[in-house]
Amino acid sequence: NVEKSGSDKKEDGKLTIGVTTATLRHQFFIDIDNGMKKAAEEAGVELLVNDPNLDLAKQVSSIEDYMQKKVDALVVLAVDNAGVIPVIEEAKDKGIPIITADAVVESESVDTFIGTENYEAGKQLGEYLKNKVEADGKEVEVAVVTHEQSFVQKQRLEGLKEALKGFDKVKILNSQPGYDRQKSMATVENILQANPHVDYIYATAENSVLGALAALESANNKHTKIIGFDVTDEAAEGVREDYILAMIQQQPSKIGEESIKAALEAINGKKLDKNISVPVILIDKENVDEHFKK
Amino acid sequence: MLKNNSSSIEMSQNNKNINWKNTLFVIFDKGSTTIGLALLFIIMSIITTDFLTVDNLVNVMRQSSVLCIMAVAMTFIIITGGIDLSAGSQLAVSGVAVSGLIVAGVPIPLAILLTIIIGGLIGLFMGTVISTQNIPPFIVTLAMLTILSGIAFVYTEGTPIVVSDAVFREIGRGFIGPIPTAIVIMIIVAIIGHLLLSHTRFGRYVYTIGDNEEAARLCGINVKLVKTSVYAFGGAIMAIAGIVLASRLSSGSPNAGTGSELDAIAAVVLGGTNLFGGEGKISGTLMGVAIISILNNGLNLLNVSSYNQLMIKGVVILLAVWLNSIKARRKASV
Amino acid sequence: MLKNNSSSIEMSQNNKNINWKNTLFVIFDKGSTTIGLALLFIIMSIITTDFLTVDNLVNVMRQSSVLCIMAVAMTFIIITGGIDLSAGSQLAVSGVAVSGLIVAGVPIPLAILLTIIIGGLIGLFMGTVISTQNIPPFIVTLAMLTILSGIAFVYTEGTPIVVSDAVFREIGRGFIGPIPTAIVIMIIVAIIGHLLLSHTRFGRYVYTIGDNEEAARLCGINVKLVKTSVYAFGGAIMAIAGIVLASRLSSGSPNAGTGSELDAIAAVVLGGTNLFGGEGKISGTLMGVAIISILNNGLNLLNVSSYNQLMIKGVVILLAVWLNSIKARRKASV
Amino acid sequence: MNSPIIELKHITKSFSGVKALTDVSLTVHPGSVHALVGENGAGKSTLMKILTGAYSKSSGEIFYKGEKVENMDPKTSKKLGIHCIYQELNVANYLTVAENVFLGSQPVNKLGLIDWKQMNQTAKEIFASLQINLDPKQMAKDISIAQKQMIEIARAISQDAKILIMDEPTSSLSERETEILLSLVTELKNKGVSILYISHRMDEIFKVCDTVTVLRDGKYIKSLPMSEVKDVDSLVELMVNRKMESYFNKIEVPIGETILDVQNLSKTGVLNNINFNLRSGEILGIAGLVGSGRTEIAQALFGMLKKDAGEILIDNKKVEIKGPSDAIKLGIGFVTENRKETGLVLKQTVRDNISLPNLRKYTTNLFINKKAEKKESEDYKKKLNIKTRSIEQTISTLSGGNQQKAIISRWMIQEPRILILDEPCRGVDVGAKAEIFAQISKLAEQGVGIIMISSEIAEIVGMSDRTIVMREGTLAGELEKDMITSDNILKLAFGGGISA
Ligand SMILES: Nc1ncnc2c1ncn2[C@@H]1O[C@H](COP(=O)(O)OP(=O)(O)OP(=O)(O)O)[C@@H](O)[C@H]1O
Ligand SMILES: Nc1ncnc2c1ncn2[C@@H]1O[C@H](COP(=O)(O)OP(=O)(O)OP(=O)(O)O)[C@@H](O)[C@H]1O
Ligand SMILES: O[C@@H]1[C@H](O)[C@H](O)CO[C@H]1O
Ligand SMILES: [Mg+2]
Ligand SMILES: [Mg+2]
Repeated sequence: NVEKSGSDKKEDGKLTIGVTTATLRHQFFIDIDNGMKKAAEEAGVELLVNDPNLDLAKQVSSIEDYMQKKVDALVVLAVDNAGVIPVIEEAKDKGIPIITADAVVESESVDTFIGTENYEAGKQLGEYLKNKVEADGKEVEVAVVTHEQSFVQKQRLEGLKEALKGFDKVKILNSQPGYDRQKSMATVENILQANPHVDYIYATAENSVLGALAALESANNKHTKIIGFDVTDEAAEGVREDYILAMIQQQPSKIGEESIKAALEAINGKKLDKNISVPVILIDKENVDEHFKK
Repeated sequence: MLKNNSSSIEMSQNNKNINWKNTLFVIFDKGSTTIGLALLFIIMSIITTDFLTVDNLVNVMRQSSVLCIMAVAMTFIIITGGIDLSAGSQLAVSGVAVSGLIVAGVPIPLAILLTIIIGGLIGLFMGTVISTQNIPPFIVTLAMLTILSGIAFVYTEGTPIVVSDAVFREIGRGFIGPIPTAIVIMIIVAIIGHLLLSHTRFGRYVYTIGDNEEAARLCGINVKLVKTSVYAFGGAIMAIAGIVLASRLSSGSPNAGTGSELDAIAAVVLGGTNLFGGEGKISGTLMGVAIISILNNGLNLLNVSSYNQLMIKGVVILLAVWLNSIKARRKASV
Repeated sequence: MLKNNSSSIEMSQNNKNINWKNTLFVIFDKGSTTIGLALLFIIMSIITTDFLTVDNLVNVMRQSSVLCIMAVAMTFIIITGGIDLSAGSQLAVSGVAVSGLIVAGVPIPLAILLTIIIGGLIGLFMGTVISTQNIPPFIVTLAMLTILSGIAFVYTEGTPIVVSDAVFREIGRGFIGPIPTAIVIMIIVAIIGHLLLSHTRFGRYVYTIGDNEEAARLCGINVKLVKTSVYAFGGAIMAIAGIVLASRLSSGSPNAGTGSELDAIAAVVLGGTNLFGGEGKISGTLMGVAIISILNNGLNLLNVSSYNQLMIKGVVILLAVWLNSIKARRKASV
Repeated sequence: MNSPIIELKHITKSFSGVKALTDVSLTVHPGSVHALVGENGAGKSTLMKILTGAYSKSSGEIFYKGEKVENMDPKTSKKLGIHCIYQELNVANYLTVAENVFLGSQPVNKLGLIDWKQMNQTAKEIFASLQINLDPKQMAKDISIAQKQMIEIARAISQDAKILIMDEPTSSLSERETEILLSLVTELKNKGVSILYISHRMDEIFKVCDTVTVLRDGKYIKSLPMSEVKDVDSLVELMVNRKMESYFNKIEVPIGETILDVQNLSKTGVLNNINFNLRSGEILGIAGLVGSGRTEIAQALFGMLKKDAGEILIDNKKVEIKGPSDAIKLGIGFVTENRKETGLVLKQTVRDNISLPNLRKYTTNLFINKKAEKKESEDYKKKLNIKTRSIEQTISTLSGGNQQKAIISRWMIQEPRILILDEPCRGVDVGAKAEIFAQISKLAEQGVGIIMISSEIAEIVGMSDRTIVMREGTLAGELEKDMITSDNILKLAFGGGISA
């Protein structure tokens, strides 16, 4: 039976790429997904997408299921940078090329990584803040709303801290938890209670930014500014209205397109670079209209 | 009864002691975690100056409004011996619905009304399945958790629906006089919940069913109807919570509310409601909500780092309940 | 009981029919969702050629091993009338522990043994609090959910501990003969669970406590000891699940296992165990696990899109239980 | 004669294919007290549940004042004025006593809110009329089973019922409450209420009933005016279909050493300085009114009630009994008065319920030897004539009396040295009672010391070698064998002296 379904595939000659994403409940990953779909359609390959919704065990299972389906290549947006390694290696041993995207996975079996260098992007945002503070000439406090359980978000935080290392005009407070909007909003409201004059809030992902934005809007607070990651239309509006100072915009749909292209090249036996970085854009009031329509 | 006993024993010994002791008993008897809440409040007031300010207390209350509204509905459901695991998804659906309707041009009051009706219908459906098909509420609402979430995601394609309407924002962010609108809504819901539960026949039927369903049936109570109504009422209230949340966030997101059912259940159980049904009070639930909200607020105010917050939260909740359980045992052994 | 009846009625009419009907009855009587599971299996086999292959069935079983081991422990806990919301965090803690120990150079068998002991001690602690302090299991284990998760994060600082040891990997990914090791472990745990629950005094006491705790006490059963043992035993089994998971992932991650407690509880309840205690079977739980695992596998094989999976999963679970509830009602009305 | 208010015609009811009632008919006239008698499992409760709509019938017809009622359910029957005090009490433990009285029809004010004041007041009045002392605001979980029974009675009165069904209303009541209840029955009858009265206590039937219907094995046997019933024996003969030799199979056995000695046992507000002893082979009766502290003595002996003072000696050695498991280890067995709450494990089988405290006995190696377990359960099923299709049946489907027999077997198998029986024959029919008493006698013969608490004075008189009588937590007196008479017990229980 297995043999037969394998030969079926050869007959219709269509290639299959199996994708296991991290979650499809965030705009960022939805955008990656759209990029992948677009590229797959253009190339005429069949795209299978699985959404474990941040559950590591489910992600591992989905890769195992893809092996059952004998996909021609795998694209992995790892939920956890270590836990997927054994199953990836198993797949690689069966001759399936492995493309990772968004989150780096340290393994010999990975053909390439496509995505943002989050540590670097965090550093870039840190440099921006440093310049701003130097220009203002005042000491500032930065509160952090993040999901420390996320590897990527931790890198963003570490990058920012690295850029501000030894710069004594910035004091960074302990990280406070915020992943979804509701929780992030409450966290920021509470931070403002303890520290009404806090100067910046560093929100390390899409929904913590939007939660922080809701809190500032709701409090009519124009003193505190947000810096963060992942611009959406709502966030762009926040930049225009001066609630947000600056944000890193990744190029999710580009990440998606590049992943599929890389997968195809790997299927065709091409040797890939270990790292295909997709550049980020730093968005502030200056350039926001360029990238986001009003 | 026992309380009376012990106080009447005191009576003969020392007359001054009694009133004080009696008063304490009354306060500490309301919910299951009164002592815990009181201690938490006192400790927070001492260790951080930011806690005990009018501003911050209003802030905590406003933050807790969504949870509180949910927890009121959950109290009814749990007292019947049921549970609603889909509450979080109901929040998402109603947030998405009200936002979608407003964006589509439906006038705000009508959009709100329609959303509450949708919520009621969702509850009606669940209640009917639970009471007529004899399927455990846990399974029905667990299935609805994913179904409703799926509906919210399919409807929005995963992208939140932004509502820029200033009037709509007032619900979650505005004020009525000096009091935030969300708090006013929460108080109204809590009062209605309390009156319904403790002072109407319907409410007493809710207890009876949770305590002894057979006795309820034999006394001529229409058990199926009451159960179904509880879920339908619950659905309408969950929709109100969803609307307040959407207004606070100025958008209807299919992610909003996810997982909050566990907080709501925790608040209810912390408040002394028996998870097996038959026992519980809205006043207890309010205390449970307060504990959870003050804890979150306090940990933020104290700038405790995120991993440590996890541990501290657990320990505090455990201690809060434990303190009351000591009291309960001391009472029982009097 | 009914089975005998109805078959004896048939008996007089047609002798050939009986055996067939009897067999069906036996199969359909085992768990609460047998019909649902059977239908699910048949439908999956028809609509996708990838499903009914030896390879894929082994694959599904291996995937379900962690959930299954958890669910066996959860069955005991739920039958006593308890619940364990911290199961997912226990998985994280034991995964992190076993990985940490191995990386620190502890020999693998010892590391595994120590981890199981740690798991047992965690369970012992919870069981003691629950049974001696009279705090609802829901609250105790909810608090432990965040405490244990916090511990796992603080211990690892949020970074998974990678175990490169090939021998350790064998547990979750290796084979004993043609059968994956994880499946062998799962089967052993299920058999031990079944024997303990259905064929020993301890198991009987578990049921009795869940049904009528006072009657149990009056029959001389040490209720506190049995309850505490159930949680301690449960903790040890959860640790085994955590070890298998860590081996499958070749790493101990503080994120691993999060949220899986709900799947485990769902499997147990789907399998016909009464969430209020006193009733349930390991065989039913296995069926619940099978439904959840086959559903996940099948939807992946069919490449159903993410949001639709949510809806379909919910609907299938509801239908599976509903089919059985119809049967149950038909039985009752004979 | 006036036309019937209720007619049940050709009622058949089966559970899972097994018939509990076969073609039973019954006619009830207004203003009469109609007795329904039969052995345990004869179908009395089932028939009444069909009348109230608690069960749906398999076939047959129900007529109310000559009009056929199609779909009877609890709501409809309530509307028709049919009210039932069920055998298994229906009390919501976490509601107040007053609310339980008005369960399902709590009084409300103009705003539709519960009128607590009126409810408590009315409850208080009803309690006063029943001469019972109950606080309406108390939680129902804190009261005794006898008090719960009184709540049910109060509920029935508050309903203004036209037809009142009483399914063993006196099974947990003592003499005084029973008297009150019986006079209430007569009073209601005089007001034109029809009463269906079920009891295993034959004297009550003769005292208040006008007509009697006998059921046997789910079948209608006979209806006749009480005036045509010769005596108890002839009625019992109709029920059991044989001649009863004797009701109390007491065997006189030599009484041995003192095995239990209770000294100065006290518990504030409940027990006051109680002293008594028990010898091997002896049956010690404990009599007294409801609430007099009889159950508490048993509870203290079994480690369920922490005593404030006093000592317990077994074989002249002081023992510390901290809980039931200590008591069991010392060879004490205890059949509680409230089988549903403290005895039965309802979701389990008859076999499970019988073997529960005896599992150690069947455990070989690690596992339970199910064969041995089954065999012994089967034996007791036969010995006590437990009516069940199979010992693998869920115990909740057995009739009340048969459940009681299963609980008693549980402790007989244990072979205790001291067996405490609190209302052992609650709900047990006359035939089975005789069997149980025979077994108790046999145990005494083997040297077991037996403490028997009973509210039925006849049982105390018929069975005990010695009797202590409790009054308001104190030991009012002790009666040696030849002094145990109904009169003496009552005098002591009510606080009078006795003439030697
Ligand atoms: N829910 C049920 N399921 C199955 N069998 C039942 C059920 N209820 C009653 N029965 C059976 O019906 C028969 C009649 O029971 P019923 O309770 O009417 O007896 P009864 O005359 O009231 O006896 P008792 O004097 O012991 O109360 C019994 O054999 C009993 O086992
Ligand atoms: N749970 C309880 N808490 C406090 N007091 C109680 C409790 N249960 C009973 N009592 C009190 O203890 C006393 C005796 O109780 P109980 O009625 O059980 O005695 P009894 O003599 O065994 O009567 P019977 O066996 O006829 O019901 C009563 O005054 C009663 O109010
Ligand atoms: O890795 C992801 C993405 O980079 C995005 O920012 C959303 O949240 C993070 O967890
Ligand atoms: Mg009966
Ligand atoms: Mg008593």
